[in-house]
Amino acid sequence: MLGFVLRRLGFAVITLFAVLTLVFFVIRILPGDPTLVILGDQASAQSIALLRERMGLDQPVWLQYLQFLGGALRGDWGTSLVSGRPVIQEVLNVLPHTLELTFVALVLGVVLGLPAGIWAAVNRNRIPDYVTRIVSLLGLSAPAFVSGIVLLLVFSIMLRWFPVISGGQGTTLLDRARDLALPAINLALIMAAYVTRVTRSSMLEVLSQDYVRTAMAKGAPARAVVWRHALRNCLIPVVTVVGLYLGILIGNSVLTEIVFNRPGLGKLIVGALNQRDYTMLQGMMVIYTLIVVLVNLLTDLVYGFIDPRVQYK
Amino acid sequence: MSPEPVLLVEDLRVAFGRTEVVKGVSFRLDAGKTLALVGESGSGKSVTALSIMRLLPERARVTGAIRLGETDMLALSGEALRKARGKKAGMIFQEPMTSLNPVLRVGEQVAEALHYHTDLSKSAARAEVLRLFERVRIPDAARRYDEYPHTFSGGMRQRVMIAMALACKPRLLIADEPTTALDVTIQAEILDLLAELQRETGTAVLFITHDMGVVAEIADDVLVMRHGDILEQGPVRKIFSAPAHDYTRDLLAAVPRLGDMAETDRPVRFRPRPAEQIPASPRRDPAPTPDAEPLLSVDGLVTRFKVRGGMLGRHTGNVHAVEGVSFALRRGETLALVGESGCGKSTTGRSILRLVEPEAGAVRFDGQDVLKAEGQALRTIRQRIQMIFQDPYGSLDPRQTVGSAIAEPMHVHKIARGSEMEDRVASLLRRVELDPGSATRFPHEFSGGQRQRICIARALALDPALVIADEAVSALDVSIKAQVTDLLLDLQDDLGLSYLFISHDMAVVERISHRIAVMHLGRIVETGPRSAVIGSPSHPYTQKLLAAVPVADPEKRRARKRDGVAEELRSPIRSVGFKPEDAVYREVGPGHFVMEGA
Amino acid sequence: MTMKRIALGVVSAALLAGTALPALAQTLTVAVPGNDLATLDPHRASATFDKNVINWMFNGLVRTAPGQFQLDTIEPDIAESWETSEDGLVWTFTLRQDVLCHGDYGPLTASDVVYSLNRAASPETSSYSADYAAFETVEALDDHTVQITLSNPIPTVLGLLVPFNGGAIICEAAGTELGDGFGRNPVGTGPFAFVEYQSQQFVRLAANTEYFRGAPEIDEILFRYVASDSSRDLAFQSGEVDIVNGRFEQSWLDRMAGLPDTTVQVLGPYELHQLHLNMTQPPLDDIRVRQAIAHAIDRDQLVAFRGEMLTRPATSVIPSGYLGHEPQTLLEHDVERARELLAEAGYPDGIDLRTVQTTLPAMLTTMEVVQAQLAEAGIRLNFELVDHPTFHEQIRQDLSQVVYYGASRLPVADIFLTQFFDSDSIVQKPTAVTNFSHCDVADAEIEAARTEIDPERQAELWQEAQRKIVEAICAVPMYEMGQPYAWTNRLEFAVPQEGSLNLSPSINETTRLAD
Amino acid sequence: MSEPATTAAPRQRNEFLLVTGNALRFAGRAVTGHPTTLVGTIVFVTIVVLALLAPIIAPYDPVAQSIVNRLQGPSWAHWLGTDYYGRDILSRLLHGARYSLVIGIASISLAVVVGSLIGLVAGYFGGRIDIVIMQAMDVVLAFPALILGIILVAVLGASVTNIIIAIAFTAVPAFARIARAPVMALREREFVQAGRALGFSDLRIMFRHILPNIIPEIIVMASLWMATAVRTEASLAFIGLGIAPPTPTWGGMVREGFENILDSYSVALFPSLAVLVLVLALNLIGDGLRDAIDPKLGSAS
Repeated sequence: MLGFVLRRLGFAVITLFAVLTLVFFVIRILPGDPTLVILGDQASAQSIALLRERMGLDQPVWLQYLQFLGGALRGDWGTSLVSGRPVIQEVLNVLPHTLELTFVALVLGVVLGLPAGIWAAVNRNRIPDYVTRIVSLLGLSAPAFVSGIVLLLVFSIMLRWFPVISGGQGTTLLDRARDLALPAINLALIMAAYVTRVTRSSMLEVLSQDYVRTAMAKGAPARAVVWRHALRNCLIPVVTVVGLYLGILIGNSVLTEIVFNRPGLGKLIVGALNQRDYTMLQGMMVIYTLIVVLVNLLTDLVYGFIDPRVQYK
Repeated sequence: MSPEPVLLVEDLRVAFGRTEVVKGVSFRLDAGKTLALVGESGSGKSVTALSIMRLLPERARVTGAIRLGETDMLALSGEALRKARGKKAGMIFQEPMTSLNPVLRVGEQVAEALHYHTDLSKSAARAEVLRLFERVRIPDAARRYDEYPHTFSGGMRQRVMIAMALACKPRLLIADEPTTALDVTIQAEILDLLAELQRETGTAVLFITHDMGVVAEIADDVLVMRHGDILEQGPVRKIFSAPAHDYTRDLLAAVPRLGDMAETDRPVRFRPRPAEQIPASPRRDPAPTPDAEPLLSVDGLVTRFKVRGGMLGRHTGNVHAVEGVSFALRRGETLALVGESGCGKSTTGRSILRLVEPEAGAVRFDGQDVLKAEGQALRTIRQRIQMIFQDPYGSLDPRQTVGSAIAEPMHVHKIARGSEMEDRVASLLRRVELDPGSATRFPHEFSGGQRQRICIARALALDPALVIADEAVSALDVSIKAQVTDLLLDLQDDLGLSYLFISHDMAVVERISHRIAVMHLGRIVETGPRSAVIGSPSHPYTQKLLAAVPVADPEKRRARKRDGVAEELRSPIRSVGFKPEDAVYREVGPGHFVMEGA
Repeated sequence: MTMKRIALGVVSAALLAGTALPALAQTLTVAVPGNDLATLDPHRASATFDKNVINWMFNGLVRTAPGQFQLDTIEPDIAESWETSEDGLVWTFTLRQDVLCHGDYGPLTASDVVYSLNRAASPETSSYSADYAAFETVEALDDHTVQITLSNPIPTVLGLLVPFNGGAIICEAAGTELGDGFGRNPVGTGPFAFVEYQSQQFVRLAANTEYFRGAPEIDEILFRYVASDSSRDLAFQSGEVDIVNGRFEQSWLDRMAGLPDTTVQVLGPYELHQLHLNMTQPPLDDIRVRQAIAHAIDRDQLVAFRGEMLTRPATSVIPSGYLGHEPQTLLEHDVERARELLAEAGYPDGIDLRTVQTTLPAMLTTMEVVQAQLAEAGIRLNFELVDHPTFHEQIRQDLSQVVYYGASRLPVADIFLTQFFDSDSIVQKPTAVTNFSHCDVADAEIEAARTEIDPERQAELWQEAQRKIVEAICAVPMYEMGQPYAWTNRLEFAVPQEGSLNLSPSINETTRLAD
Repeated sequence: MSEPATTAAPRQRNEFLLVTGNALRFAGRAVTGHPTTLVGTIVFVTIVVLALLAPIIAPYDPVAQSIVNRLQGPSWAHWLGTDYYGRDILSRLLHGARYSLVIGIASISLAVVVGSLIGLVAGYFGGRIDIVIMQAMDVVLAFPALILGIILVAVLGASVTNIIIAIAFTAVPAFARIARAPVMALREREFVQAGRALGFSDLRIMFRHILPNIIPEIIVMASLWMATAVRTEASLAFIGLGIAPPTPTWGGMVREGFENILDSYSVALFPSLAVLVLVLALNLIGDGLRDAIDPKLGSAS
């Protein structure tokens, strides 16, 4: 298994390299100039030229690329063009917020979605099935900013249960939970919708398998059939979807971060994009790629937990 | 008759929507007896079995009466029904590969049955399961208790299923085609095991099968079903000796009997060919020409598949699927390649056509080196060697009309076009005894046998010299199997085709082949004229294989020697550097060779 | 199991990330629609929301009166008094002696002021170095006297010494010690001092109890970045925010005014929004076409759209209230005349114009109305929608025939005229600034006014320049717009708030927050 | 004995008709098979018809501004109220349906074509080609879809075409994965083996035999992903990268609506409802198609 993990990480290095190269050049064909952003609209041509030189932006692109690669190999992702602080530090500043939000949303999504999907499958084409499907579709179709604002109006303004600005300053666990509640629910809605849908169809498929018939033939009660025999088998596609959409979740978090005013990777990258902070964008993309690679790896490892047939060779 | 039947079914009717699939079935089954429910696909035999356990989907309407001892199964619901399942009757299914839950430990799955119906403690249940495992002859039971199903072979899984079904000592065991998916030697072992367990416990067995050979081996009474009706029922001897119904007679006629064809070396049709169908002058000489250069010669063919593992997917071993196989096939001759699953017979067939690339050896077809051919040369060879596959459902593109499927190879090889193509498709369909009007229909509108005919027509479209038939009739019902086999023989007569007939079904092989080659673990262990190989098998494996074939005659029920512990199939996987020994053959009769050693 | 451990790790890491500051009684929370700060170095900062904070941390030698932004309100700040030579080239400032730098950086002396002004004049360290090009020398005559010598007369010296852009005074020790890090750890002398910054969340300032005008009443300012308009307003509504920077819309002002205990205020200086027409590209090289555009624009409707309280019709090509501003006669809204002019110019079927347009909502919405107005006259304005940095780059590459731009500058006619209408400033030139129209009709007047010592003659020149530019229709002025703010009535300012150069309310030692 | 000879051309058309007929019959059965699917279909068809008829039935010009009538609630004059520029929301919704449908359909079609081809090639050839292609797809997947969209729109500019390309780009890896799985299963099917045995070229097998067999599955996923496309359009608009005004799109309207929700609920409510209803309808249809296509999920279970 260690070998498997190492091999996958080996592939990850290749993927990372590809992403880095792609990102480096894509960013540089982006119109827009970081020096203009930094210096503002009254900057003289002279200051702009000076700044370009100081940032190394006046050098040929391939040279910049080599320098960037050299730095990256040494673990140096450079400093943000705009803030002048190390990219790593900027990312690490907000990473915990993103991880916290994504993780709680993920857990919430699974906790809500899995039972709902099972409930729908077991009651296929009956009222609970229709209800679950329609509710999950609401979750799927509402853009995160729509559900976010609705949540704010209901829970922060009408009910006053949660703060509008969940800035993550809470010092106690309870404060933090209060801050986290609405954004996490907002993000979890989409995850829950995906999980519900895939659980339902996977469960339906599993329930038609021979071994389920075997279980019934030996007198297993309905509960045992679903929870003991079917559940674990139906988890593989669920895990796949969770893994696949975790990336989407992180991507989606930018909208949630904006609406609930939370710090996070999403806002950081949109900010970097708006400021054409090249080095920051490069660093962010590495982080995103790493997250996706790790999530994929984790997904594969979870398969092994669920299904004894999976072997890591 | 014994006072109280174990199972009494009266006027059982099952309907899905408006379609009735079981139309008033009644029978009884007494303790210690085996009742065989026989029928082809669609006869309603499996539905009958499932309705006893109440395992049919909710929308099935079941009426009549099913009494299991005192229990009226149709009256049960909820908890009472659950308690009856597994306790009053156990069931084993056709597909051992999918009937066990892949994510639960094997032992626990059996122990579960005990958990639901007894008060045994966990450790007591485990002990009981180990005892059951020993009774169904699972070697090394204590270790295997904690393993997962995927580490078990098909035969072993079926033993686990039997242990599970019998765990709560039910008075009835329902076995729904329990050996159909198994190799013939494994089938023999399982049948023996069932018979032995039945003798020990006195369990009544309801045995669902389509195979009259198996019926002859195990049944006390037989019930023949077709289209949901009972056609005939009675003691096994009576059914076999004096079948009352035409259909039963047809079924019996279609069942090949091993050893019946000992007198001749030539293929034997199931039914004689109607005289009017025999062409006045056969196009080619129907008999193989012994002295001419063989049409196909295979020499030292080796095909291995890489096994990867470890870090960075290193190449850690090889599956020696085909290991030094040599044979020759003359024009108009049929060579049967027989063996059990995994022996390499299919890979041999595919290697010849280079659907998989062989590693070594030589294949010559009609004077050309197949393995060196490229481009147009290879295409020409592929035009003259055709292949028919096992699964008539799978080998036709479901989204292509039959006519287009038959025309496509001619189109690709630019043999015909336009109205000429039309005519050829029509004549090919007639050739395989199908209505030319079928051309505009889709595969799913045809039965399995018809589809196999379509596949044959498609193969014939390119006017081949050699047809590789890979288990071409194995998936068909017995009566259809006979018809298609006869068709293949007719085509050979008329067109002078050569067949490489790959099959595990000894009975069909016995009829269709001129010569037989027996494969085991990637090698040919014995080869020779049909009569010699079947009449005096010389290799131990051939002997074992033939001994396992069920004989469709209850009078000839053989006393098998029971060595008890089952044998797992040996693996053909070897480490990278492994050099197989060269096979040495001994000639035991004219053209009859046997491999020396293991 | 691994999953669990990772989970715990995540949670505990997140918990550690939280900061443990004791809650203060008098915290003033300000919310602005920004995403994050760029820099708090006043010599670098160009973003509005960066300047907003800088406003409360720095002093200049002089300042505009609290709550005011007009240069005629200039009063002493760090300097107690100043003298000017006859020719206006030598300025001598006497500094207060009680000014302390934030933190442990000690008292502010003349050398700090020299350092700071030189820093502002260096292109290496300042975005506003061009403004200080005429500063020949800055010398410390003694610890508390600074002398500035100019190479030539400039329109306003004091305007460059208010705490705005380069005029904000930085303590030397802090500037040299922190270097590039100064932007994230600013050290000034003002009523509030920088405490901490959390990315994308807030900047926290604490009262400078040593402030030379006395300790502020408010203990702390929390300056929050809340990008989502709705969330920001809701947070104000729920009492989580005391001052909110709003949307450039009348509806926002109306809604906020409707909330209980809320003051709504539009702060100056007003930005002038106009359409710059590229006079070198057909069909805009034809003055009749430009006149048609000017006739097609309905200033009153734009004002009605943006809001009467927030905006007022433009009167010239420079914002009103600027030193040298003179109202001009602008072409009236007259769709018929516009169509006639187009027909005369040979475009009876109308024209198609290409404009690179930013997706920034406040600008895009205006342009949607402009688009509809021009369409009435048969002028089809086709948007090339791009994000804001791309917009800024592309309008400087002459890719947009019509450039919509809103700006406010130091309120002196010269700066506005130079940057937008002097031919040296034409985009793509080495000396380029923001002359998008390629306007060169008033070069002589702008040039002459810049060094003219006689204020009356200077005013005449500026007026002449405005007249020529309006006549040539280098740009079509539309409206002037202020900064919309709402704050709770618990907030009490000692003086009325009309505006500030840094575009945020003047929160200082006199500002109070009632309980 | 001899069949009446027909020419080849009609036969081929015949087959085309047969295949199409089969597909239509299948779709018909799927649609009428379940009340929910039927509802979804009716709603979807209604939206399409309304969109087609928009120029005729819309009460107002969707881009005509009326500053004095801004942000009004529903009234007899404006059934769904007016927006920020005083434009009639109903008219904009009707016209916007055209753009949203075009964006949804075009972007997903593009993603389906490109993604399926990639998945087809990767799945059919397997081995190294598969590894390389799927790694590349992972790389694209590694970019959060929204961010990718932002970058693409920033590079290309925000026009209908470019938004379509951006949304398609973000969905390509998903469709590559969706297509690859059944291709890998089909590759092992005997009719593919049979095709190779008959000497068919790889291209012929891929396009003539495998592709038609994965199309139903892909169409199902496409109908579900259309919902994602509409949502992505709205999300891009929220970030500020919508389609150039004054073009009405539902995503853009939702975004505008939520910017002004505190001023007028109707600007946010109605466009959101419209998006919701469309997505709901598409999903109901997709679910119905999927249930009909998958025999395991079908009535036999």
